[in-house]
Amino acid sequence: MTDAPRLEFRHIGKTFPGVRALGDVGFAVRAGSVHGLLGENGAGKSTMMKILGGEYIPDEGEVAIDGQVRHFRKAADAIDAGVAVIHQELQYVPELSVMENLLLGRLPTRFGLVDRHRALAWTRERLDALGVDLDPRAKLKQLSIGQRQMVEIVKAILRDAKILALDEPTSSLSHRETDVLFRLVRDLRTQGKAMIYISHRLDEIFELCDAATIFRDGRKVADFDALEGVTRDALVQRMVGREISDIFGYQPRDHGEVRLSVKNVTGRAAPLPVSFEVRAGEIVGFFGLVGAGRSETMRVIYGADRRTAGEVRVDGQSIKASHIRDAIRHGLVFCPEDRKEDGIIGVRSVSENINISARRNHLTAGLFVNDRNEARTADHYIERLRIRTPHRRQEIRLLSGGNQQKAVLSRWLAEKDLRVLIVDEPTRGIDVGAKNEIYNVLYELAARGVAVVMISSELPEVLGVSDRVVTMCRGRITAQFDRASANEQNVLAAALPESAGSTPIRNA
Amino acid sequence: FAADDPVKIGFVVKQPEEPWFQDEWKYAEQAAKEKGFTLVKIGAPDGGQVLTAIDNLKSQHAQGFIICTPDVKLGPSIVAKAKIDKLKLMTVDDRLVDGAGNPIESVPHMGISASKIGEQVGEAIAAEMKKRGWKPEETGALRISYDQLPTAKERTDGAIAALTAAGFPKANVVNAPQAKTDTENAFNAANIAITQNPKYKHWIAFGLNDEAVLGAVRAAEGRNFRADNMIGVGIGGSKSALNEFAKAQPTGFFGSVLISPKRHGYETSVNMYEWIKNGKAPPQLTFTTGQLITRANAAEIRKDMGL
Amino acid sequence: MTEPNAAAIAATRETPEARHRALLWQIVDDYSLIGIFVVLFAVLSMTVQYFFSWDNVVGLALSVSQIGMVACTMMFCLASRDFDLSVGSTVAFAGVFCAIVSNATGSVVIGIGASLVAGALVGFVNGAVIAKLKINALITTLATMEIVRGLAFIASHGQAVGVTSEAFFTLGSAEFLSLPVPVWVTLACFVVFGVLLNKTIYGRNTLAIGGNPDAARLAGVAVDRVRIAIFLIQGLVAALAGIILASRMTSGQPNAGEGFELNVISACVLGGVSLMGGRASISGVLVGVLIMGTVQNAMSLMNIDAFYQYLVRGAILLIAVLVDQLKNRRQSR
Amino acid sequence: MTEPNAAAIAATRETPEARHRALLWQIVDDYSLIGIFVVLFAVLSMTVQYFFSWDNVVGLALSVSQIGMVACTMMFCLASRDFDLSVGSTVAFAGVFCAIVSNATGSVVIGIGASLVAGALVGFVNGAVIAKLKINALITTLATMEIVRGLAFIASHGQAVGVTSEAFFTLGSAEFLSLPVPVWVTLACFVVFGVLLNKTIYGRNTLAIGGNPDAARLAGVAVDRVRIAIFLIQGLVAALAGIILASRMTSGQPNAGEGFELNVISACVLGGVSLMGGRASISGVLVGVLIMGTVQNAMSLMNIDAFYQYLVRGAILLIAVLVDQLKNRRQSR
Ligand SMILES: Nc1ncnc2c1ncn2[C@@H]1O[C@H](COP(=O)(O)OP(=O)(O)OP(=O)(O)O)[C@@H](O)[C@H]1O
Ligand SMILES: Nc1ncnc2c1ncn2[C@@H]1O[C@H](COP(=O)(O)OP(=O)(O)OP(=O)(O)O)[C@@H](O)[C@H]1O
Ligand SMILES: [Mg+2]
Ligand SMILES: [Mg+2]
Repeated sequence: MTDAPRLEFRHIGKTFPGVRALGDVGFAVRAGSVHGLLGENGAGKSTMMKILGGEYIPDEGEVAIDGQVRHFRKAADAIDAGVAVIHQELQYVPELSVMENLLLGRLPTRFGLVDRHRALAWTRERLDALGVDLDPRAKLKQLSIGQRQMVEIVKAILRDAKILALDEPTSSLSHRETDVLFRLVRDLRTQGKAMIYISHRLDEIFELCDAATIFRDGRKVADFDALEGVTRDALVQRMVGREISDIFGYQPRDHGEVRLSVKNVTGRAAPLPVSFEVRAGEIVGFFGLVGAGRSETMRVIYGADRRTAGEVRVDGQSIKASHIRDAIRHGLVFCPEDRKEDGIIGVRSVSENINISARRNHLTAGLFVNDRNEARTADHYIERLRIRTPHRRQEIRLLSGGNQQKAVLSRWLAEKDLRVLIVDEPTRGIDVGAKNEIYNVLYELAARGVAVVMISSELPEVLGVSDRVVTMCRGRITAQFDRASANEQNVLAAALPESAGSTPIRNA
Repeated sequence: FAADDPVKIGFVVKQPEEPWFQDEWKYAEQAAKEKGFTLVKIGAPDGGQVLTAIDNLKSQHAQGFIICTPDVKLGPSIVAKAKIDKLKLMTVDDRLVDGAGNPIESVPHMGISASKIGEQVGEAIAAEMKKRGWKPEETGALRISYDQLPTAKERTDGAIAALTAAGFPKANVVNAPQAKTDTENAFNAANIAITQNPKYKHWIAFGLNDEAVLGAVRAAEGRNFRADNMIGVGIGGSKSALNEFAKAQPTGFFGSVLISPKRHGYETSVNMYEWIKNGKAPPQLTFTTGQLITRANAAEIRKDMGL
Repeated sequence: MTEPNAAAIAATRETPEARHRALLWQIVDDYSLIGIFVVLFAVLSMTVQYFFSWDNVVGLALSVSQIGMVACTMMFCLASRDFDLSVGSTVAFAGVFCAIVSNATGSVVIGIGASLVAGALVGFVNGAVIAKLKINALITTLATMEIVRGLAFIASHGQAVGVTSEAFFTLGSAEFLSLPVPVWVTLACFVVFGVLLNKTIYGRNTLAIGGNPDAARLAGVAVDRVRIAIFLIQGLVAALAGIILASRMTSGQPNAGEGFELNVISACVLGGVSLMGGRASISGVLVGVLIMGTVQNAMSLMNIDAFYQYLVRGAILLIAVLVDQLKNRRQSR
Repeated sequence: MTEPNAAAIAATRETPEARHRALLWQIVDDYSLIGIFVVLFAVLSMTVQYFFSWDNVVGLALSVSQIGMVACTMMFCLASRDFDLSVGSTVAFAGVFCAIVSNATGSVVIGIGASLVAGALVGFVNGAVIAKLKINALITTLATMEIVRGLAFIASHGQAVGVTSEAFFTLGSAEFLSLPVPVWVTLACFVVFGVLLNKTIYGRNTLAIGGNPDAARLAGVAVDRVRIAIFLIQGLVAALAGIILASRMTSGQPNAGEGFELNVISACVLGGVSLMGGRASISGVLVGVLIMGTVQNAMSLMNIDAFYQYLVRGAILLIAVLVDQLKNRRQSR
C-alpha cells in the first residue's frame, strides 16, 4: 500500500469533437514530490488536469489515488477526494472579495449565517503565514492579473489538499511572486503533498521538479524519474521534436530613425509622466515587477485608456489621444496581456480572431469581407506559429491557452502597414518551440523596420531578445540599458523599488 | 358555394380570455350544434392578428365570419379583406367605422354602443344616489379610465354624460387612470384619487368593466367608504360582480349592467348560418340593451336571459 | 455593491489623498441611488399636494407590495445570471388556485398551502429545466409563463373566482400598527432576502454563480442545486404575492399580473442588479421598487394625462439610471 | 454557426473517421433547428386539414411578416449583447405618424419618409444613450418603449388614424408573383441582413462586439459606432414594419404591437441567437420566426380552445429549444 504512488493516471484517453486531446496516457506522481508536466501548446496538459479536477470525464482510462480507482463526475468529487487544481484560465469571481474567493464554496457559518469575522481572521492569518500580502477585503476585479493569479494559487493551497496541480501558475507572475510561490511549493513538498507542475519555463522545471513527464500531441513521449543529469536541450528535443540550441536566436540589426516617440504621457491609471523613444528596427524590452505600470502606460499610449496629457508620435505624426483606431491607422498596435478579458473573442472562430483588425484592408468592393483572403491569412499563421486547432473555424475558446495566445498575436502580425508593435507579455503560456518562432517573427518585423516594444516579466527573455532594456518601477521609468550593458543584476536592481515591503506582493 | 357543402363560420373576438367573449363563443357553439355547422373561434387582440385570422379562415374554406374587432377603425381593411377572400361579414358588439369615423352601413351588425352602456351605468348610479338622498356636491365620482382603449373611453364618457344630465356636477368627477386593465391597477388609481379628494363624504365609481369598478370598491373600503357610502356600477355582469353579490354583507359594488352574451353569440351565428345556407340576409342593424343587475335581482334577471 | 467597500479600498491604495478620494467615491457609489430617491421623495413631498400624507404613503406602499416581494427573489435570479418571465403568470395562477381550493375544501389554510406548493412547483420546473436541461432561461420561463397563464384561465374558465370564506380577506386588509398586512409581508421579504443575500452561503453562492459560473462549479459549489433553489423560492414568493393580491381583491383573477415580470425586472435593474450576473444589493432593489412606485403615484396625484404618463415614466427611468451611471463614467478608463 | 463549416472541417482533420464524425456532427449542429422545422411542417401538412395550401402558406407568411422584418435587426442587437424592448412601440408610432403626416401633407411618400426618419431617430437615441452614456440597454429601451408609446397615443389622441389616400393601401395589399408585398419585403430583409451579417465588416464586428466588447475595442473596432448603427437600423426597420402594418390595416393604430418585442426576441432566441452575444445565424432566425408563426397558425386551423392555446404555445417553445439543445449535451463534456 505504502509504495503505491499517491496519484496515478492510467491509460487516459479523451476526444473532443474533431480533436483527440489525449490518447492512452499514463504517469504516476509520488507523495512528497513535484512532478513536472511539459509539452507543446495543445499537447493535452490542461486537459489532463481538468480530468484530474473532475471537470472532464475521460473517455478511456482511470485515475487512481493511493492505488484506489476514483471516478470523478464533477469538480466537487475531486475536491472531496483531496485534489486541488489551479487552472490555467483563472477561475475567480470578479465581484467578490479576496476572502470570499479564497473560501468559495466553504465559507464558515454560525447559526446558519456566514461568519465574516471568523472568515476574515482566518484568511488574514493564513495569508500572513504564507507570506502573501493581499487585502482579504479587496474585490478581485480591483487586483492586477498577477495578484489574481496569486489568489488562485492561495485558494488551492488553502484547501489543504493532498494532491495539488498547478497549471502554468507563474504565467502572470514576475520574479518576486514566483519566489514566493516556489517557497510555498517547497514547503508543501516537505509536508508530503503530491504536486503536478506545468510550465513552459524550463528553468522553473529544473529548479522545482523532482520528476517530469513530456506530452506530445496527446501522447506521452518521455518520463523522467529524476531530472539530475537531464539537459535542457534534451527536454526541448523531446517536447518539440527538433533541436533548438539557442531559443532566443538574437541577431544584431541596424536601427533607423525614431519611429515611436512618447513624451510626458499620463493617464488616469498611470498618473506619472512617461517618455521614451523607439527607433525603426529596434526591439525594446520593458521590465518591471507586477504593478510597475508597464501595461497601464502602454494602454494609454495605444489609446485603450484615457490619455490625460502628453504626446505620442509615430514617424513624427501625432496620434490622437484615447483613439485606438487612429493609432492603428498610423500603424501603432498593441497586443494586451490579459488574453481572456481583452484578447480573444471566445465564441468566434480562430479565423475571425486573426482577421478582425486587418480585414479592413482586404475588403471586396470596399464592403464585403474577402473570405478567401481571410482564410489564407488565417491558415498562414496557423501554420507559421503552429497554432494547434482542428480547423480555422474552431471557436477560439476551445483552443489550448498557448494556442489562443498565438492566435491573438497573429491578429497584429497580420496588419499590413505595421510601424510600431507593442506586445504585452507576448509569450505568456507559450511553449519553447513557438516562443522561438515568435521571437523570429519579432526579429523579422524589426528587420522590416518596425519598432517593437515588448513587455515581459521573464528576465531571460527580456535580456535575450531586446536591443535595449527599459525598467519601470511604480509608474516611473527607472533606467535604460543597452543590450551590451544589461545583465540580470543591474536590470533587476533597477526594477526593484528602493524600499521593499510596500509592493503588492511581499517577499518573504 | 354549393348547397351541400358543410357550412363553416368564423367567430373572431378581440379579447379571447375575457369572460364576455368566452360566453359569446359558448352560445355560438350552441347554435353550431343545433344547426349543424362548424364554428371556428379565433382570438385577435390587435389589427395585425385580425388580418391573419381572416386569412386563416379563408385557408380553411369558411364561408363567412362574425367579428368583434379590437378597433372599429379597422373597418375598411376588414371589409376589403372579406371581399377579397369572398367571405360574408357580420359584426358583433362593436360596429365598424370608415376612415371618416362614420359607421359602415353595409355590414350587418348586432350590438350595443359603448356610450349607450355607459349611459345606462350613469343612470343607474344617479337613480341610486337619489334614492339614498346623497347631496351631489358631497359626492365624488371615480372615473376609472383607460383612454388607451377607445371603447373604454366611450363607456366612461357615456356614464359622465348621463350623470351630468341627472344634475351631477361635472367638477366632482375625478379621473383615475389605470395603467393596465386589471383590478390591482384600478385599485391603485382609485386609492390615489381618494387621497387627493378628502372632501367627499360619498363616492360613486364606474369604469371600463366590472374589474375596474371592483378595484375602486376595494380601494374605497380600505379608506372606510363601505356599502353605505359607495356606489359602484360595473359593466358586463361578470363573475367578479356576482362574487360581490354573493357576499354575506353588501359591498360598495352596487350593480353591473348586464348584456346578454347569449343573444350576441347565438343569434349572430344563426343569422350568419341562414345567410350562407339559404341566402337569407340578416337584419342590417340590431341594437340590444343592457340591464342593470344588483344584489337583489341578479339571479332572477340572469335566469330570464337564459344564462 | 453588496456592501461598502470603503475599508477594502482604503487598504489597497497608496497615498492618503488617493485613499480619501477613493473612499468618498465608494460611498457615493454605494449610496447614490438611495440619494436619488431621497431627493425625489423630498421634492415630491414639497411640491405635490397630498403626496406626503400617511394615507398616501400607505397607498404607495400597498401599490408596490406585490412587486416588492417578487423583486426580492428576482434579485437572486438576476444575480445568478438567470431570468424569470413567469412570475406574473404565477401570481395570477396562485390567486385563482388558492380561491378554487379554498372554496372546494372550505379551508382557507388548505387553499393557501396548496397554492404555495403549486407556485413552488412552477419554480422548481423552471429551475430544473434551466439548470439540468440547460435550456435558455428566457425561453424556458417564457414557455412556463404561457403555460401557467393558460392553467389559470383553464382552472377559472376565464372568470374571477370569488372566495366564500370571509377569513381570507383579512390577509389583505387587516392592519397592524396601522400598516396593512401586505406591506408587512413585503418588508419581511426585504429583511429575509437581504439577510439571505449578504449573510448566508446561499446568497454568496448565488453571487459567485452569477459572477463566474465556472469558478463556482470548480470550487465545488452545487451550482445546479442553487439555481433550482432560486427558481423554487421565486415561485413560492410569487405565489405568496398572488395569494395576497387575491385576498386584497377578494377574488382570484386569471388575468392579474400581466406585464408584472417586466416591472419587477426593471425595478431590480434600476436598483443596480446586473443582468450579467454577480452584482446585487437589497437596498438598491428596495429603492428601485420605491422609485417606480413613487413616480406612478406622484403622476396620478398630479393628474397627469394618461398619455403623458408614458413620457414621464420613461423619462424618469432614464434619468434615474443616468444619474446613477455618472459614477461609472469616472471609473471607466 | 453562421454558415456550414463542413468543408472547412474536412480540410484539416486528422484521421479519416474522426474527420467523418466531426463533419457529420457539424452538419447536425448547423441544421438541427431547420430539421425540427421541416419535421414540424411535414407533420402539420399531413395531419391538419388546409394547412398545406397556398392560401394558408401565404397567410402564414403574412402573419409573420412584421415579426420577421424586425427579427432580422433584433438578431444584430442581441448578437452584440444588447437588447431592444422599444420595437413594438416604434411599430405603433411609425404607423400613426405615417398616417398623420400623409393626411396632413396629402403625400404618402412624405408620410412614409417622415415615419422612417422618426423610427431611425428613435433607434439613434437608443443607441447613443446605450453606447455613449453607457446605460443598461434593458432600461434604456424600456424607457423609450414607454416614451414612444406615449407619443403614439398623444399624436393620435388614442384613436386609430385612418389614411385618406388609397395609394397607401397598395403597399400592404398588392401582390407580386402571387405573394403579397409585405412578404416580399420580409424576404428582402432576410437576404439583406443575412448578407450584412455574414459578408460584411459590419456584421462581423457586431458578432465580435457581442463576443467580447473589450477585446473588440482593443482590436480597433469602432464599438460605439457599430452599436449606434445597430439600433438606428433597428429603429428604421421597425418603422418600416409599422408603416406596412398600418397600410395592411388601412390605419395607424397607437396600441398596435403590444408584446411585439417579446415575440421578436423569442423568435431570435429560438433561432439560436445567444443572449450572451457573439452568436447568430440568419437561417436560425428565419426558422425561429417560422416556428412561432406556424404553431399559431396550426392552432387556429385546428380550432384549439383559446385557453389551451397557451399551453400548446408554451410546450412547443420548450420542445423546440430542448431538441435543439440536445446537440449541446454531446459537447458539454
Ligand atoms: N472543450 C474542448 N473542445 C474541443 N477541443 C478542445 C477542448 N479542450 C481542449 N481542446 C483541444 O485539446 C487539445 C489539448 O488542449 P490542452 O488545453 O490540454 O493543451 P495544453 O497542453 O494545456 O496546451 P497549452 O500549453 O497551450 O496550455 C488542444 O488541441 C485543444 O484545442
Ligand atoms: N487598489 C487597486 N484598485 C484598482 N486597481 C489596482 C489596485 N491595486 C493595483 N491595481 C492594479 O495594479 C495594476 C498595476 O500594474 P500593471 O498591470 O500596470 O503593471 P505591469 O508593470 O504591467 O505589471 P504586470 O502586467 O506584470 O502585472 C493595474 O492593473 C492596477 O489597476
Ligand atoms: Mg494548457
Ligand atoms: Mg502588465
